[in-house]
Amino acid sequence: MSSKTKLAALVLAGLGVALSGCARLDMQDQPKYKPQRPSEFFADGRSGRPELEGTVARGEMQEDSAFYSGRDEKGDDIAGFPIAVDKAFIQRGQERYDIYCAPCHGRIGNGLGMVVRRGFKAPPSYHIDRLRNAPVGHFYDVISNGYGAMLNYAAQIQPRDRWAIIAYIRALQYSENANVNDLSADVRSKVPAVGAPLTPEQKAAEASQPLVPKDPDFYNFPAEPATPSGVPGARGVGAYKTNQPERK
Amino acid sequence: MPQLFKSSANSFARSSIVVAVLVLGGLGGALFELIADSSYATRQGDAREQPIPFSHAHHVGSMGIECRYCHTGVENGPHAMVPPTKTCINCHSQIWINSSTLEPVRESYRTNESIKWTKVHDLPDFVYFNHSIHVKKGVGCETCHGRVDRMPLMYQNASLEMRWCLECHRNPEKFVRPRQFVTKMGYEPAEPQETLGPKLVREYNIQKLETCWTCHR
Amino acid sequence: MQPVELPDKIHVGPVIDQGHSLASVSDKVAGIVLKRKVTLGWVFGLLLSFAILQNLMAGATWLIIKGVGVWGINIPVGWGFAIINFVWWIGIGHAGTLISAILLLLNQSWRNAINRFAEAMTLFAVMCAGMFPVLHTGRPWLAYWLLPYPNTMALWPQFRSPLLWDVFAVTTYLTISAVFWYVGLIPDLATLRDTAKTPGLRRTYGLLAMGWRNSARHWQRYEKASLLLAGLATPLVVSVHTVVSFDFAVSIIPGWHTTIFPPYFVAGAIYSGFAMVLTLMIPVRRFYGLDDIITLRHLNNMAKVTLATALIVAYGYTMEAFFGYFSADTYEKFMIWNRMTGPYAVFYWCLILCNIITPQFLWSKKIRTSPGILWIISIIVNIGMWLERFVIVVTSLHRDFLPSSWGMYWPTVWDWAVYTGTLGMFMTLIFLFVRVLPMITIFELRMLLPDATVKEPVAQ
Amino acid sequence: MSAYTEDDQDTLYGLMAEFETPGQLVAAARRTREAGFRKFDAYTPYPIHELDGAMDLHDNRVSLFTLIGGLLGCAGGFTLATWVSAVAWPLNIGGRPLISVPMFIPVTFECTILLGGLTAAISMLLMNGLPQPYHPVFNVERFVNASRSKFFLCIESADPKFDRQDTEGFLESLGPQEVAEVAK
Repeated sequence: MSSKTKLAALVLAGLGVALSGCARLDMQDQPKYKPQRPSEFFADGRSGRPELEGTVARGEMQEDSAFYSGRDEKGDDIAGFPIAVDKAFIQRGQERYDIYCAPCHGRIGNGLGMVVRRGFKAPPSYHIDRLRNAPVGHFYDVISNGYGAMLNYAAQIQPRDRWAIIAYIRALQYSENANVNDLSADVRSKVPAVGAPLTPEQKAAEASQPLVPKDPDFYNFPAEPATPSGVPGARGVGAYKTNQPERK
Repeated sequence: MPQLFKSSANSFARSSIVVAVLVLGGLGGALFELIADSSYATRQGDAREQPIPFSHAHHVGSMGIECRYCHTGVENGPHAMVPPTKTCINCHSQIWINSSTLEPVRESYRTNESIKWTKVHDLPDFVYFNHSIHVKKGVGCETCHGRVDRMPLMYQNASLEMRWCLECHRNPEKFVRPRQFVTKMGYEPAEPQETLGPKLVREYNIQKLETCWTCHR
Repeated sequence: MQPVELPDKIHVGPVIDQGHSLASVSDKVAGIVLKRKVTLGWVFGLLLSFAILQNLMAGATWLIIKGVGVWGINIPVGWGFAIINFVWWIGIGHAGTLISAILLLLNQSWRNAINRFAEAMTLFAVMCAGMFPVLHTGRPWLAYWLLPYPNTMALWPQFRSPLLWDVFAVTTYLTISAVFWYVGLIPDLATLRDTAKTPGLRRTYGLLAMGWRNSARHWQRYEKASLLLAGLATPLVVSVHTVVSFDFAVSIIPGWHTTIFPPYFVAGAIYSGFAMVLTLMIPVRRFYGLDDIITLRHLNNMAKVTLATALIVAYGYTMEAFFGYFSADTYEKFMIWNRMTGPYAVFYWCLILCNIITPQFLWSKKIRTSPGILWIISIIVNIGMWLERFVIVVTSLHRDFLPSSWGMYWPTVWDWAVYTGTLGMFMTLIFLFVRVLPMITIFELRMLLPDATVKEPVAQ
Repeated sequence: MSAYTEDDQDTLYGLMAEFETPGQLVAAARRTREAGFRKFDAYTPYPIHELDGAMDLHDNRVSLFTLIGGLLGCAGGFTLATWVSAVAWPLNIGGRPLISVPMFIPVTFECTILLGGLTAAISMLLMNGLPQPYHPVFNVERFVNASRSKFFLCIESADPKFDRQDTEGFLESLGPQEVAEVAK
């Protein structure tokens, strides 16, 4: 091997090393579909195909109408849960509620969630009589199909979780409307007497936790027009103006 | 015989050998490691251009929207899922509706055409990865994706090198957290990880999956 | 190291012809490089070899574009030409190290005339051999993954695999052969430097000689280093083909899983290597008029080594057949029977003819000292040794344990392209070598001369 | 014996005698050493083992370094194989032991040879001071023959016993063909 060949080989080897550093390996991108990968084959450019009308995927046959629609045979909202409710179920509901509902409805269901504070139309509090007395099927219907400004959450929350959330909403409604006498005696003894003046510490603690943050930057967002221009095709948005649409 | 070389040739010849050895051996090797392992090659920390400058820092950091609000697939599927446009519209039907920045979102919703997001965490296609099992076994979002709540534009927090994957697969107890804190950003273990980690590994029955076919199948 | 003089009954003639002096051998060998005009034959040979080398270029390019599927390999024969040619080339390389290292240790003076050439052959053959595993990876640019180095995958090679031993053995062999060769070249490069007429050549050889000035203090360390290198290279050369044989022997394939493989492979390697040295030496000796330096005694000795290794190889074949019978194992018995009578039987019997029958002619001293016949026999042996690897690889693989997995292997045009291409590469390098570097170790030749004997004058 | 002068050492590397046969050189080298010179060297077209005795050359450091290199290679190879197989990438293959010594022998052996061989070659070159393309001895016109057919002996001016006149006389007494000055 002449020294020239050696040099050429070294240069080539060096190039190879340099290239191997920046170029991705050839099998790193394979001509196959992975979730959400674009497709050149389908006109809409998606590899994930939408379900055809009337398709029932395996294991998704929704025969239990009460469970899957929240309505009985007559089409009225069901009043009782179509599923057994226990503590774990409510806790699951709490977790899901905090993920999907709390942004607007607030952690305690008062309708003052973070998104609402940023300008979204405030939903009603759960702690009004109308909702306290509404059948559970009503909540199920709202989650599944949307209501007012709220779009449906059918894709984000699975039916079982919807019921869990409803169970948790019921718990919220109960706790926000609880009477001190509902507490067991030993717990009640720790609660300050009703009507008793707050201690200075309690006052300070309350003042330091305002409902609305005092940080001036908190609301520092460009002002949006009060009248939404609407998003064409968005279900529920068009009905927003009437605020309380007739259902069905 | 006249001298072929000047006396300076001696030091030149010797130093050139030393330099050649250094350059080819040491520097070559170091350079290789540097290039193969650099953020240039792995694209670590490299914020990607997106059709809409979506800010996790805003949505997660200041609004406190939970990861799973959008990434609904993370618990039950291999893929965390970039949310459909509909999920954006949940709020942006009313907020920022006149913003030109968000026009592509409305456009997408009108026309039913996908927004072409740029994939940030792009594993090689010969790697099988499943989000759900990691979430189930208590691997926090933050462990791989970093402080997403502080990322104005999404970037790849980890190198995504195989070495990096193995770091956790070989020593899961150093990284796992209780399941309820999986999506928590800035999580601090309540007790030292040295004692909590092994406890969780036992409780969640976490195995040290190091075989090739764990990921390459 | 003085020539060992033994009775002429054993040796045919001297290791170097009468009438040479220190100056004449230097001028003769250096003259081939420095004075001799470029002949048409050499140019034609080089161009032809270079043209054949293009087969390798084309074959490798197509392989890189399309993948290893362009070769004839498939299930069940996953190892085809790549391993056949790898083993063949590595085996050819062995003669060089054997001649330069083992014969140096054994103080065989006749090695001096042929060791440089044989070492160069080793180097080029190992380079050709290395092509095959590297190309067989399918991604030659990632071949460095075979080496242990800290990487981003946190992966290391499997040290319990013979294939990794191969990587270590072959790279070590290539490195040590190159070092041994270059160390041997240094004094001769100095001779070329001092003999060359044009300043350009003198400077080039001067740089390569690193300023070697034939100092006695240098020679003392030099000889020590040469001896040590020879001492290290000797077990190395044995280990390399042993490790290559482990690629087969450590597996459980009938026909491969035998303990005789290591010695039988080493003997086969030396056998084919000596045959290749003869194949190259006889024409070179003729064209460059080196009959007085590479004498009939050299040819005779090499022919004897060839015959001896042929007998070892014949013993190996016999043992393989015996193992098949004696193991009483269905698969082993079938394998050897299939080898002799199956679809590839013709290759088996050709190999017996080439490797066992043909070399029997070498019992005759007359044939051992007739360069022409010796040359033909050496070529037949080269073909035979290639067939041996073909038979070992293909017949064992093409009949799997389950008849449902049986198949046939035939090389494709791309297999042949890469194989002939390495032949072209080998020949190109040989052609360049004989013109650019002294093909015979000049300083060791000098030691063989009567002039070299030290007769101290009586002090006055 | 008178000492060398400053001038000589500045311009003169030494004095070089040329001999016709290896026998004359060996005898000359022996007498030079017996005369008390230490900084001198013989130049021959091929290694002459008799010179080792005549010049008292017993440098075994190449062997020592090769031994060290080989042992390092041996230890390194085995350590690498063990560390990789048992620590860095422990791979359970059918319950076989992670540290399976017989399987590490080939790699250990090859590393021994590789490092030993490289050490032998490199230590030889280093101790010979190579590469050294320039050396004063090349200034002598006839020195080209050192790599062809002639034998040279050079006494360096750096030798404490060196004296321009006396040393030249001494070299002449050895019966050389020619004595030449070696310029620096």
